[in-house]
Amino acid sequence: MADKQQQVVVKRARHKSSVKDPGTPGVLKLTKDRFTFMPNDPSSPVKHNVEFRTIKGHKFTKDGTKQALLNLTQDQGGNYIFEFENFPDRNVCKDFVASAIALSGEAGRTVPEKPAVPIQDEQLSAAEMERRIKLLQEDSDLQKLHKQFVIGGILSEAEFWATRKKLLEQNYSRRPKQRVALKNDMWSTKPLADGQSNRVTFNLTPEIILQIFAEKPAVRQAYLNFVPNKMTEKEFWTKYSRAEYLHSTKNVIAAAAEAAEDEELAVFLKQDDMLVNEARKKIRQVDPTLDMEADEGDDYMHLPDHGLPRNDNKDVLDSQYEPYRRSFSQHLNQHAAVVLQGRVIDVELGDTRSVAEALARTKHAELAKDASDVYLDKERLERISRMTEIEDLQAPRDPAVAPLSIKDPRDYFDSQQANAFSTLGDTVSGAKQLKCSVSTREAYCSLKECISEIKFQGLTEPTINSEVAFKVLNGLAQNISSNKYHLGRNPNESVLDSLPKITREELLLHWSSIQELLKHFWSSYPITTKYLLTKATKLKDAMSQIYPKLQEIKESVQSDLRHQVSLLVQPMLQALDAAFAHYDADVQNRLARSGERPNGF
Amino acid sequence: MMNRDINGEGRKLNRGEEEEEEDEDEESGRGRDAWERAYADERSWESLQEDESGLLRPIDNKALHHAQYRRRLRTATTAGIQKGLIRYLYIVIDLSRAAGEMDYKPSRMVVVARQVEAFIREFFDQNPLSQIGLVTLKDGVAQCLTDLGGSPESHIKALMGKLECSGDSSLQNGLDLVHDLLNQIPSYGHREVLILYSALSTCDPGDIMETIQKCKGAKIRCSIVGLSAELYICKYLCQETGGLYSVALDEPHLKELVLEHAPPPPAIAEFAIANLIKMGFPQRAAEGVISICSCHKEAKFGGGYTCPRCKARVCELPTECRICGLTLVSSPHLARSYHHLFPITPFDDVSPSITNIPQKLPKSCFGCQQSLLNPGNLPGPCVACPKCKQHFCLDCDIYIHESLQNCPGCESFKQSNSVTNMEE
Amino acid sequence: MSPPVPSKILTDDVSLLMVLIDTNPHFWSSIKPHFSFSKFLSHVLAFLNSILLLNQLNQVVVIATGINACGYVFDSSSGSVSQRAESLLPKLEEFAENDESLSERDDDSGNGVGSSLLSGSLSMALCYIQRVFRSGPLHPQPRILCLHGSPDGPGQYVAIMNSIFSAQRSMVPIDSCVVGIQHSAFLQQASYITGGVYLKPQQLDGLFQYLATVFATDLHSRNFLRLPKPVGVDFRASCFCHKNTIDMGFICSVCLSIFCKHQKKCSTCGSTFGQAKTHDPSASQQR
Amino acid sequence: MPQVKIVAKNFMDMVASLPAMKLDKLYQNAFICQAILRSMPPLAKRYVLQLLFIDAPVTGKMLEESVLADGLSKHKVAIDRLVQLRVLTEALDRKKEATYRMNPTFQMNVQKLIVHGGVLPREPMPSTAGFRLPSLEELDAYAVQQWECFLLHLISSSEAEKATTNISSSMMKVFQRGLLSQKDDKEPPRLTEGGFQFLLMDTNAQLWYIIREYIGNSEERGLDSADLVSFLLELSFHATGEAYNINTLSDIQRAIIRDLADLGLVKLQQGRKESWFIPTKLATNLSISLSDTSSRKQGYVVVETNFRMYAYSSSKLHCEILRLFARVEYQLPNLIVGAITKESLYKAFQNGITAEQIISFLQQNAHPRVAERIPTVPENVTDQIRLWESDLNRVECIPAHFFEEFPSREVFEAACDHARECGGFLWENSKKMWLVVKAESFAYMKEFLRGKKQ
Repeated sequence: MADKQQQVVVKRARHKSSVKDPGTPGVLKLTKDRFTFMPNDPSSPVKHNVEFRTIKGHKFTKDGTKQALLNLTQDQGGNYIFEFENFPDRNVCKDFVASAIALSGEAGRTVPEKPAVPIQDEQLSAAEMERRIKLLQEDSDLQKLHKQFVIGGILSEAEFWATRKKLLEQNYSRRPKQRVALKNDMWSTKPLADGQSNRVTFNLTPEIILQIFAEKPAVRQAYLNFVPNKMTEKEFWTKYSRAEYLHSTKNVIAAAAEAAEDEELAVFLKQDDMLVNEARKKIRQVDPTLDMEADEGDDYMHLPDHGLPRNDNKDVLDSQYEPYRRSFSQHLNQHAAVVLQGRVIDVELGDTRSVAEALARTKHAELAKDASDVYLDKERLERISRMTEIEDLQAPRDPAVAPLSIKDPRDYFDSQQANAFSTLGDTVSGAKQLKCSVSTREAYCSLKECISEIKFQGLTEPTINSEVAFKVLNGLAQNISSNKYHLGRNPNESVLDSLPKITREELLLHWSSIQELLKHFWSSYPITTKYLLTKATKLKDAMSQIYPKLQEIKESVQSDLRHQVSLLVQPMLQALDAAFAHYDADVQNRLARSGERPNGF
Repeated sequence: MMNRDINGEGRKLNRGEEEEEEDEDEESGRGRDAWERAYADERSWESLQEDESGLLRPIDNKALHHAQYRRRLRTATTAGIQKGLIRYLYIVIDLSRAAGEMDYKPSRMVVVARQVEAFIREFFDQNPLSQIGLVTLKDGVAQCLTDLGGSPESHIKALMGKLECSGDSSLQNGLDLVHDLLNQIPSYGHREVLILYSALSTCDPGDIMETIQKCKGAKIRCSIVGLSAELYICKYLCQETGGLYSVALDEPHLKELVLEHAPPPPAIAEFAIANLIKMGFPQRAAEGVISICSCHKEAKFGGGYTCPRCKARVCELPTECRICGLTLVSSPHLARSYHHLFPITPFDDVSPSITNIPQKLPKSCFGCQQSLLNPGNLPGPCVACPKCKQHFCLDCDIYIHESLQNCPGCESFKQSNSVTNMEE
Repeated sequence: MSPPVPSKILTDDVSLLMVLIDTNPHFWSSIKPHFSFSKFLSHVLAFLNSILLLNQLNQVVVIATGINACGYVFDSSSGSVSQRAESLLPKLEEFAENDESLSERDDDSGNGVGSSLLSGSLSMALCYIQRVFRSGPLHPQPRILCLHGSPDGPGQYVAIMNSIFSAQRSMVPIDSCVVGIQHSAFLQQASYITGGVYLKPQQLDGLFQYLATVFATDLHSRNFLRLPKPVGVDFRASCFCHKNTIDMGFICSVCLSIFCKHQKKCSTCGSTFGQAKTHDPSASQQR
Repeated sequence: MPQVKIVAKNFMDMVASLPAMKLDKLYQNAFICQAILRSMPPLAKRYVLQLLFIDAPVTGKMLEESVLADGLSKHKVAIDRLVQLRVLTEALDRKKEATYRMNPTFQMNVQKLIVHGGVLPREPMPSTAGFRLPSLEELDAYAVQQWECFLLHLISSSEAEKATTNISSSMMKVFQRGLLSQKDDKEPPRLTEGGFQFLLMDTNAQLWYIIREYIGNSEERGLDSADLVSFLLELSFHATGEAYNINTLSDIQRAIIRDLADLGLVKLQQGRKESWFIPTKLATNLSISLSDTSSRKQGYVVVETNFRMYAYSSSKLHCEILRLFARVEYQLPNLIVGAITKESLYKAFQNGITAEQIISFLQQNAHPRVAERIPTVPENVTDQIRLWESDLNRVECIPAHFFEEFPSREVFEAACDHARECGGFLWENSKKMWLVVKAESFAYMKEFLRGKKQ
């Protein structure tokens, strides 16, 4: 890889201001006349683009020392220190630099040719880069290819990876881009009382908090008001939990009492009036065909409990306690409502405040929307129309299907016939060639004669004479043995293993590189842009370079294997030839067309 | 139990009265031994009936089953209709918490997987030119398990690897994902989604109605097979997009419902866009040729096919050439779909009036020579082909329409044979 | 291309042999000089007898494939004691009669050897085999043997393909022994797809030997025997427009007809390419 | 315990073992050719068919050509068998290659069979004869009953007394040789291990075992085994349910017929003037059971995962057979309910029945409803059966003596050493000073210790 001829060396390296400095990771790119350093993190300031003319010397650490460093000293004092992932990389660059400096030394004023590959790495995110590098490290074959083509300047980074999107996605950290809705299962406060001490603990996870906020606007409001200026978050939640606990012990009087002396607590214990007026609004949207009498506003909190049998404290309480009562169904319905609403906030669940605010915001937005919503009524109307007609009475909605008219199925047969015969060596005319002279009647007669003949005489004996039988048996045996030879002992035994390791390696390498090239080659057709044209050409050249190599392999192996190898190589050559042919043909009619249209597009 | 009733995670409504006895089954089921459950679960008693003399006999549900099949037949075979022969189908499998339910044995999830496997095989058998992809719904998001492809094995393997359920399922996320995926495919392909939905709810990040309209716009035919109860939103979705919605009662029924989606659906008029598709008909590589196939990197003797355009080697058809992306098929693959173009007409039941006069009736089934007479030489149930007027036994009837796809009678009489050709 | 079906593991060599005999009179009279029908019969009957001889559980069913009709002519399982193949002769005669009587109606004599109704007899054979499958877990292993001579009938293509695929699905190999002058594209595909053997004997007077050596092999033994391989079947298609073989072409997405170059309109189903179908009332009435 | 494993040794081995000239004599008879052909392994049949019309010698290579690698063993077996049977005769051609050519008589006969078919050895009775033939059902019933009561007689001679009166005890002895053993005439004979195993075989196997015994000792009854064999085979080609005139038989054959009648292979029918014999299914199956094809009859046993066993059968024999390895709990008109228990199995094992035999019996006779299940017999049951069997072989009891309360440690030590020396040492616990020695070396130890005493 590290031969002088090559134009460009691209290596991953970290640039260091000093040897101590951890350095910034990036890509070091060496061309004949200049070296450029692109940090992986585009934002970082350390970018370099220095001509070798300005470099007067380079130092480097010995192989096997702990860092693979390369230090380029500029004539005006400054120096660039690069640390490479491994020594081979470093050495490649070192050699290159050496030659480059020498070159720019004596022929300093050479016209700088621009690198073959347009640098496209800039717009790649660091993460993207990481992934690619990881992939390359994992898969040696991939790395080979990458070296050969991208760094060899036949393909651009982008092109190379374009064909491997799937690969990239696969080990892409599995964070679904979809937004997740609110959990379906509801959070019921299960106080965990430990036996002896009479302290009760609730544990709140971010999700739960989110739910609480989503379902209990009042709590959210309270949170925004109290925390942190009035009380710490912890205090807030303890209070809340306290309230919840009171609810769980269905002791309304106690609740009321507590509420009386602690107004913050009261907030939690009281009815949630935000919900109440929200409910009022909702009532309008309810499906009109619904009989509201049946269950008076079932999912609206402003009426405490409705219909649902209450097993606990049957005793009638005077109205002052009314607000402190809460039934399970209310809780449930509220939850359902929220889930169905499918309101999603894009905030990190971690910090509570932002969650609360976000929710509040969305809420306001909605309220605003509802307030000024004509759409709502419209939607409501069509809802009515859909409801009123009972579905059984509705006409079947399934749309009309496209008719099909096929003239003559015989065509389908002919699609087979022609070639079937050609393969079997005899022509379609073969079918025609046996005319039968006799009429139907005669034909039948002779047929029946035959039958009756054998009926009376019985089977001919011996059925066949020995010689014929023997000949046939022999013939069949030979036929079998012949195609047995073809198939080899067993068809799925791999030839490759029989080859010497080196040859196999080489073959496979070439094979994979050919595959790669061909992929890109064919994908660049039909050629519509200049870019594609150049790409195709580039690829073609690359392939034509491989072509002779294959020949070499064929020669290289010793005679006994040569047959097999050539067999193996043959298909590859064919593939290449096909590509070339295609290319030439394309070029031809491009020229032809270029007459009427400039540059043939 | 509570939680169940809350979010309605009850059981199929359409099994109403069975409810309680089934329930107690489950209660006591926990206390039962494995060997007992084996019977309780497969409900062996349901396959028994008491005859007049009070003896237990296995139900012969043959006639019944046959009737069902004929119903399907009538809906399915409609001659002279375009069928979506080239389908791009995404199977969306709900792996939410609900898929863990045990009402199907051993669990919904497993049963579904089993059916999907069967379906995939049948699907490719019937639509060799089509492709399938798998999507799973869990934890409120949709994941693309496998993307569109033509090889059954790969899909099945992927699915079997990924069988665990958790969280909620979001119809919307699923549809969105599939929509994006299906948008890339060419216009001539028929875009379809088959959703196997266990959950009784969908919790979506946004308004699903919009998504449904989006799918409708994209000409995606969404069908759903439910495992629990009928859901309004599913019904609505299928109605809008011209798909089928059905809810399974039990495993056999589920199988039936799923397999109904294997034959190509009639093409919707405004969806159907005729188009020419470029395809390659690769030649079989001659015996004795060794080459490294582009699918798995190893040298193969003989067999295999070479792409006519780029001469790359592929192992089986149909497939898309790895190198030049040309669709590679063989003429038999086209032939496999032909019977969808020339569907075979349903047979008519032989009306009892004729059956009363045995001498008018052939003694045995034209197809399989089985006697058409019940024990006691009474003419048994049989059907007749409207074209060739031959009589067939019920088994042959089913076989002929579900697998064979042509009528032995019509095929074995010159004149009627030509008639059929003319008609098609 | 669907690969030959995997042969299932069979425990014993008990087999059911469905034999389809081509009784196309035109064909037989056309090759009478080389090989008369009676010769053919004597070979085949001897073969059938030997099958029955090898294992008394073996079963042989013969279906005659005429040009106007097909019919069962022999079933060794019918009747208490397994009978010998000769007993099919009377039935066969009958069948020929019937076949002729039918042909009287449309007198297509002289020109060319018509095709015989292979699709019909294949379908019947498959129906019969299904019945055997239904008969329970212990059924003989079925296979189909086509003794065919007449040229393929274009009209039957779709039907025959259907039967082939059905056979493949139920893992029933279709062996074919072509006694005619030219090869049969149908049978070639049939045998290839269903994993059967396709053979065209060079020496017809050695027919029995061919049958005994190749086609007598039960499915059980096929697991470890190597039978004559068919020459690689060419699965390229040829276009509807010019009928010449192509290896790249265009397929109509509606009716799957094949064209060698791009067209505006499908000649088979008449649908115009690249635009949505105009919705016409006839379609809606279909439902 | 020693595992006597009797298998119904393939009939062909027996035929093959016949001396050459006898074989050739056999092949004179077309039916025997057919029977032998049918009994060959598939590949052998194939070769016969291939060479049927070829007189010239054919090289083994040509036959082997068509065999895949993994079939080669089968190929060898087939060829060997053919050569054993002298159907093929092997020779070396000048290229030192093995060539085969078919036994002309055999070839000729088989050709005849194919072309003309065989003529039955004797004409069935004209329907005009005096009496009505038993229907096939009756015949089967008769055959089964005969056969079962023979088996019953084996299981419990006492049980079967009344049933077996019609079997001549001399024949019984012949049939039962190797199955029953009788120490002396006072106590009733008891089943040998072979006998128990025999009972678990399927009918065809049993039939052939008996027939083999029968042929085996034919010589000492002054019968030519070849005749016997040929007659038996011939018999198997008679039509079931047809009556044949006994007078067409030679005296020897008459004798044989009578014996076979006892087993239910044929039914003797006394006409007005002359008597007839009617072959039953058993007889006509003889040639089937030759081949190794598994018997194709319906099973009746259902085994649950809880080791309970339900046998849908009213046959006493079945009940008895099940008793061999299971505890039969109750018998309903058409159902036998039992359980497979450790005890019952141990009993079976002691009788020399092996776990595998039991399992295969259960599998072979599985009720159709469970037959299609995989596995037919629940794994836990099969495993358990195997385990219990291996349990028996796990523990080995050695009569031993236990020493304790040694006067001093060194005595103990010395004793141990001595025990080791004389190879009687089994176990020691030096802390408690316990020692266990083999019984036989007890004497030495006593010796030694006494010596220590003084």
